[in-house]
Amino acid sequence: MSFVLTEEQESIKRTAKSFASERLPITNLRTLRDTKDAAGISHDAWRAMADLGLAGAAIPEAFGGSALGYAELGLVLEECGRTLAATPLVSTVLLAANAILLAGTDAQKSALLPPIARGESVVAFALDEGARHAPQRISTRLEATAGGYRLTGEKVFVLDGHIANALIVVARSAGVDDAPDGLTFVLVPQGTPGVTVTRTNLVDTRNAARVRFDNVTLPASAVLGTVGTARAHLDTVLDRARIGIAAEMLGAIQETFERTLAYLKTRKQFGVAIGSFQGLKHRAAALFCEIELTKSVVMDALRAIDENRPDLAQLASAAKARATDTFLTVTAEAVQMHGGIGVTDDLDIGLFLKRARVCEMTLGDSAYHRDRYARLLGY
Amino acid sequence: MSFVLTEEQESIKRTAKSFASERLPITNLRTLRDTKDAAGISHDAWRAMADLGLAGAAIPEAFGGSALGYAELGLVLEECGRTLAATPLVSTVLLAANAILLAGTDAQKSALLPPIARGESVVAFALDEGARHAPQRISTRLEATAGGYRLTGEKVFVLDGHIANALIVVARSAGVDDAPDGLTFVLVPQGTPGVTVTRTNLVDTRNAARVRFDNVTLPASAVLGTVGTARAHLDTVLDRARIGIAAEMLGAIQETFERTLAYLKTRKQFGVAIGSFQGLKHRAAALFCEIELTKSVVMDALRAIDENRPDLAQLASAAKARATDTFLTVTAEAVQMHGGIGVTDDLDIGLFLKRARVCEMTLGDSAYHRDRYARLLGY
Amino acid sequence: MIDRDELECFRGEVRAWLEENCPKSMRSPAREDEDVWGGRRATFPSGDAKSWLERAAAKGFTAPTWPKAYGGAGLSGDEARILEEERVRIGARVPLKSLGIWMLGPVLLRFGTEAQKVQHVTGIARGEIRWCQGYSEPGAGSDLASLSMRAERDGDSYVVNGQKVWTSHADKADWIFCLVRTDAKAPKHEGISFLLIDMATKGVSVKPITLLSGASPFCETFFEDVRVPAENLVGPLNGGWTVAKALLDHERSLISQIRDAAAANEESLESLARRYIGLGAESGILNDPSLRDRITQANMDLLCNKLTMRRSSEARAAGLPPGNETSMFKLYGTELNKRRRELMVLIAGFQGLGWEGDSFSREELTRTRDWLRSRANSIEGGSTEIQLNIIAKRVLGLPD
Amino acid sequence: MIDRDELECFRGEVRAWLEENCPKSMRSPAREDEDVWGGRRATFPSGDAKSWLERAAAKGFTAPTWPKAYGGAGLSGDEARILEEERVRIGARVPLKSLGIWMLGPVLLRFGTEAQKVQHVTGIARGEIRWCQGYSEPGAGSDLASLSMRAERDGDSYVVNGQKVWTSHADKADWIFCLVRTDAKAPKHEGISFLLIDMATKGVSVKPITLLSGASPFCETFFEDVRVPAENLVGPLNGGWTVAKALLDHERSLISQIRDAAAANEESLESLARRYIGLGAESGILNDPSLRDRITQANMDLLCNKLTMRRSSEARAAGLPPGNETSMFKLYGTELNKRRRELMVLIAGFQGLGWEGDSFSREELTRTRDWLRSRANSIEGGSTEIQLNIIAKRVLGLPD
Repeated sequence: MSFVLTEEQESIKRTAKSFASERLPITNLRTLRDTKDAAGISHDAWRAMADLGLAGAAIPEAFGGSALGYAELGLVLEECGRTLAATPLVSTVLLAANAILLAGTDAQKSALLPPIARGESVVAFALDEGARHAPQRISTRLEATAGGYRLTGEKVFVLDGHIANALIVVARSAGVDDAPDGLTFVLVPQGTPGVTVTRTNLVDTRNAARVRFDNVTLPASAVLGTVGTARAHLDTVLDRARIGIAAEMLGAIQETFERTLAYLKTRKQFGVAIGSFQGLKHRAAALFCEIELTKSVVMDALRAIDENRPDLAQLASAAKARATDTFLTVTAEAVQMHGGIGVTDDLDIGLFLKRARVCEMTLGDSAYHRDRYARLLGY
Repeated sequence: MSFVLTEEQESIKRTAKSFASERLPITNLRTLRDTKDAAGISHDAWRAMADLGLAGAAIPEAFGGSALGYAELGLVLEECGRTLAATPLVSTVLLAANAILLAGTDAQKSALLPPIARGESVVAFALDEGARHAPQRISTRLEATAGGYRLTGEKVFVLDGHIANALIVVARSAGVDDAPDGLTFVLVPQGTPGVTVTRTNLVDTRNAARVRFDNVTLPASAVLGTVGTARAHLDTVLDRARIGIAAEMLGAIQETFERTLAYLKTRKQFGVAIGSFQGLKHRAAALFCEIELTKSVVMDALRAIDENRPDLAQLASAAKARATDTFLTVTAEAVQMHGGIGVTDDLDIGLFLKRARVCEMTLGDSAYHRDRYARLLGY
Repeated sequence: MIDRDELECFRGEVRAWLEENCPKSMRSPAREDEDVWGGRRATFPSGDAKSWLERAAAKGFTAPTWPKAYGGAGLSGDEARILEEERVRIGARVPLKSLGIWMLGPVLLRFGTEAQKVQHVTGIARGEIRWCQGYSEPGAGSDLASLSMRAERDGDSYVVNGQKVWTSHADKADWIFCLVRTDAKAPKHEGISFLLIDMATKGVSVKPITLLSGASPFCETFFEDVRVPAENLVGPLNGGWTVAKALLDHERSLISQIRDAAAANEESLESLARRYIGLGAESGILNDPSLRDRITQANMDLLCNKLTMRRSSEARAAGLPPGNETSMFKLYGTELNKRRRELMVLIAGFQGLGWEGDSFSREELTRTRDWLRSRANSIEGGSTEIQLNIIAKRVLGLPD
Repeated sequence: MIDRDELECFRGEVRAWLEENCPKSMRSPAREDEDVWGGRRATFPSGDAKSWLERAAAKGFTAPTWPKAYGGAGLSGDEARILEEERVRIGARVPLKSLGIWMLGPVLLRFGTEAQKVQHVTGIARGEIRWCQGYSEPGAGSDLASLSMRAERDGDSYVVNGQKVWTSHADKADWIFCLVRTDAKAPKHEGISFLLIDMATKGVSVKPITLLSGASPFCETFFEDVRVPAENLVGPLNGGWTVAKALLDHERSLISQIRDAAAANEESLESLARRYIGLGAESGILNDPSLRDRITQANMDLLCNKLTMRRSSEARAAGLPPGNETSMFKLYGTELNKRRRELMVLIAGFQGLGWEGDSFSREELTRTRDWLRSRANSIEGGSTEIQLNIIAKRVLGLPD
């Protein structure tokens, strides 16, 4: 385990950086937003990214991936975070691919993973049902029928749900609403009768949807792996995604901070650069420390996935909570330090502020993860 | 209800200020501490204070008090807070006198209150039993016997317990340990057989004791008012004392801040007064706002006692929590801004830091009062 | 005691007048799009709104404490307070919202010539002319005095060139009051003048600003060889900074008042939390201890802030010299409002993240936009950093 | 790979040497009063402690990476790390605590003359001379370079007059390394020299300082016409600031290391909380949600800080250029430690408030004193404010 990037990692970072800045700059997100683009994503750019092996970074070579590992995928996420790139990395590569990889049969892996790695398939992960992240509270029902299953319920905040070729739904096949066991991953292809997908327009232009299942009929093969065994994998799937989002946030945090520093050095008031005021200097220096700490915990958490470490859950919660808090603080300070133009839509800095709020709510806010961390430590 | 001091109040404030600075300056506390004074209090000064009518400020004239009211008593507490004066104001005037006033019979009031107002009697209030304030958790038992009662249990953090002429003990006469009802105030005179008083030396030289009751035999007349009815008065007694302590803290806060401001204006580093550094300026200005807010809530809470307002409990919790947090913040900043000499015992500033910690724990810390405030508002 | 009787008698008169003149439909809170701002191009949400303004203006009740000669009602402070209490008692809307009344009028009454008072103050009180403010510039935000829009004397006029930003409602206003540089060589505070400009003058153009929260009342306003009659100068030439500061004090207290008024009508944080998060069946307390703690802290701080504002106004009423509380209220009020809006969004969870569309209620979308809008509170009208500077210097006396 | 084999071979030798030479009684953590500091008036808690120092010093293991010629063992960085790992593995105490080893030695090896190295470095490594530091003065704290203790040349000597404060253990030290002003007219950083002074010289006197937490190792040290041989100057005349800065870097990383080491042996916050507060019978979580949240935040921040220190040391090991991390670690480490100590006191409730006496356990009293002592962490060794200045300037490149 090393915090120092290898030459290969440096090269991946450079590739990701130039790809993101050329193909997915912030202007790309603005265009998608201002043209009210129906997909909310540039499919061409995503396929090009896949061609570079970046979509399959965490997928084994046997299933068409490039098997780079999470330390490497983290670098890609970081660079995408810097440009607020609209990609299905979180929904498809972090959440869905991991659910398939951990719970699916070999046949399912062979069928579903290669198209993901090629950038051809977007698969969304439908989990939450209430107003906030609560992975233990699932009431979407999966009931056995003569020929297969029937699915009923409603999911919210399904990332990329509106463009997904398929959904992996966390459904309850047994037990009461908040029972820990009795959960199943089921695959629901796009266009299945009874499925209603409604895109939700979020404040940061992140792509998400609300999905209703009205007595949806599914074949027996729709179940990923075995019925009722999803719980064994759910935490791992979520933790990998939480760490991935933390890496994305880390990139956005650094970008926000660097832009703010540049502004502090050039904006003049009272005849001097505002960065010469000690009030602002001290706040900038304090932010620097917070960011350095964030970087360390995110890097370590990514490596913990690669090394299959037993403290993965703790690190995931520590990384998600820390990245969230730092992102919120840094963007709030960035807007304030930019003054008037900081609150205009013309400047990009506000887009990061909005993204921070949405990332906060994704897969558990800081309070959720502090609570979880404490439980993991037994108090 | 007015936040503007009347002429009479201004006069009381001036009297209290000159009394505190002449008779009970901080050097007085230092002497008591450094000589390991057995009483930890200057009885002469206390009697002189009573002669000025300040000990009986909240006691009706019928029972020998000066009946000035809490708005006025608050000013006295504030000035005593500025000099960290060692007085039995909290133990005797706020806690014990109120318990007697609210729960006692007329005969008990006539017997007990006048000596308090004259500064001749120190009465302590023995409530807490565990490691933190928990007024609902009382396991000290009061059992009826043939001729009266038997008291058994142990109390901690009894303010002025080691010098008290009598103790008012909150005892359980019925019910399990944390039942809300079944509480009784009993009067235990100094020297009663079976009572063991051990002085506890606190970090801020505040006077307190640990008191054990081993099968203490008490006459029937030891009960204040009626057995089992203490709960009706306990909250009011505690809230009055909480508000009083908040007033004491307010004085200490202002003193600490004024000393720090003076230091910022005179201490030179890098060729200029350190108060000219914007980093420190902004922090000082932020403290100023916190202090102003503290002042308002403390003043209003004191008036709420005088006016018998229904939102007393809420205001007491708001005032105690706010004064505690501001006191902690201001003293921490004061020590830091004073730099090296701020952490020496030579300078008084550290004494305020210590006092803040003890006041925090007295009658509920901020988290306790935030929880209580939320419950009172029904969430 | 006689005074008090007289005041109560006045209260009776006001009550009767309101009862008679305030249309029933005007006795409910106005939505933002129902506000009446007056002006040459005034729009009214209803006929009632129009006649309510006309009646109030005729009585001078749009600007109660201003002299009757300039369209006011000539009321004393106590009388004006009673009028306000009675208005609030029946839930009557303010007949006219106006920067002219809140900010420019008091300053013109103090610094303006007789001709300016007659021309402008009366128009303001009647709601005939709508004003906007031209202070900030792209290069002059916190350091307002470094402004560079210049006005050069040419015969009976000044010729104005430059740009202003954050001119609220400039696209709807009739006139603008501006700070302009009239002496480029003087020290920066001493070369500034206060000038009134008719927006209809040739060379004035306006461009709206989109904020994080979406469309906004703010604009950029450009001036290209705009000719302004010399009599539109308020106060002495190059003496505009004194006028400007007097006006800024009004602005600061205004911003915190508006926030408080807005907050007063809103659902409490705990009520929102009960809806979105819920109470524990057994514990009876909110199912998120961390958020509960933050909500309580915000509630307590709001209480302390309110009490402090009351304390300050009681002190002023008692004739005590005013401190520099406006800076504190601006600073603390806006920071509190930011925290509060953030908590409202947090409480709503996923439903607090909506930008548009049917997945979110109108109320939820408004809440999210209000949160974003609140981010500007600690910047506009003198940033939090500027207020901290002011407190450190003027209140605490810390050295420069 | 050969390197690695060689290192493992070295590990074996070290392991054997430790096994043979480190007395059994020295293989448990030392209480503070059992520390061995050496010096002319050295005291030892036991005979074992004395022989452990003698054996380690004879082998050069008191200062493993220093050249053998000056009392070190001449080890490479990797070898020294292995020695440290093996020492920690068997729980052996550090044979000698020494400001000379941690701070002065490295600086003398870099800036000292051959004669100085022979005389002083060797004495340090052997634990024969105990050093203290004379940097701060009453008027020169954060602004260290404004120091005024002066040294004037007189023949072969300097005559020193002035006062130092915060001279730890000055009452027990044999020598002191001082910053003195040797040119009063030069710009403040350019008139400072680095001087070694024997505390036994006539005119040196010492007065201990009592802290908030009680007695302390700190002293005030006074110099009245103290004659110091000119050869005790380290580095060039008036070039002491460069030497001083090199030494300050050592001090900063030292302070955070000491804190971390102290924290590592301590009971965890949650364990303390379980004892004093307890877990809910049904919920299984701590009975104080607010404190639980703060404890968790502190635990997470501690984790992040540890990972950051590891990241920094890995980067250095990989040969990456060092950043200015010492400032960050000093700042963050001390702030974390303050929070941690405060939480420990808070958790203990009333039992965290004791100063002395039987109502409190020894452990409780220590905890309270440690909390008070920690208040100085963010002031000593360059205050938090100074570290923020350094980061803003050197790391972020913000203008002066």
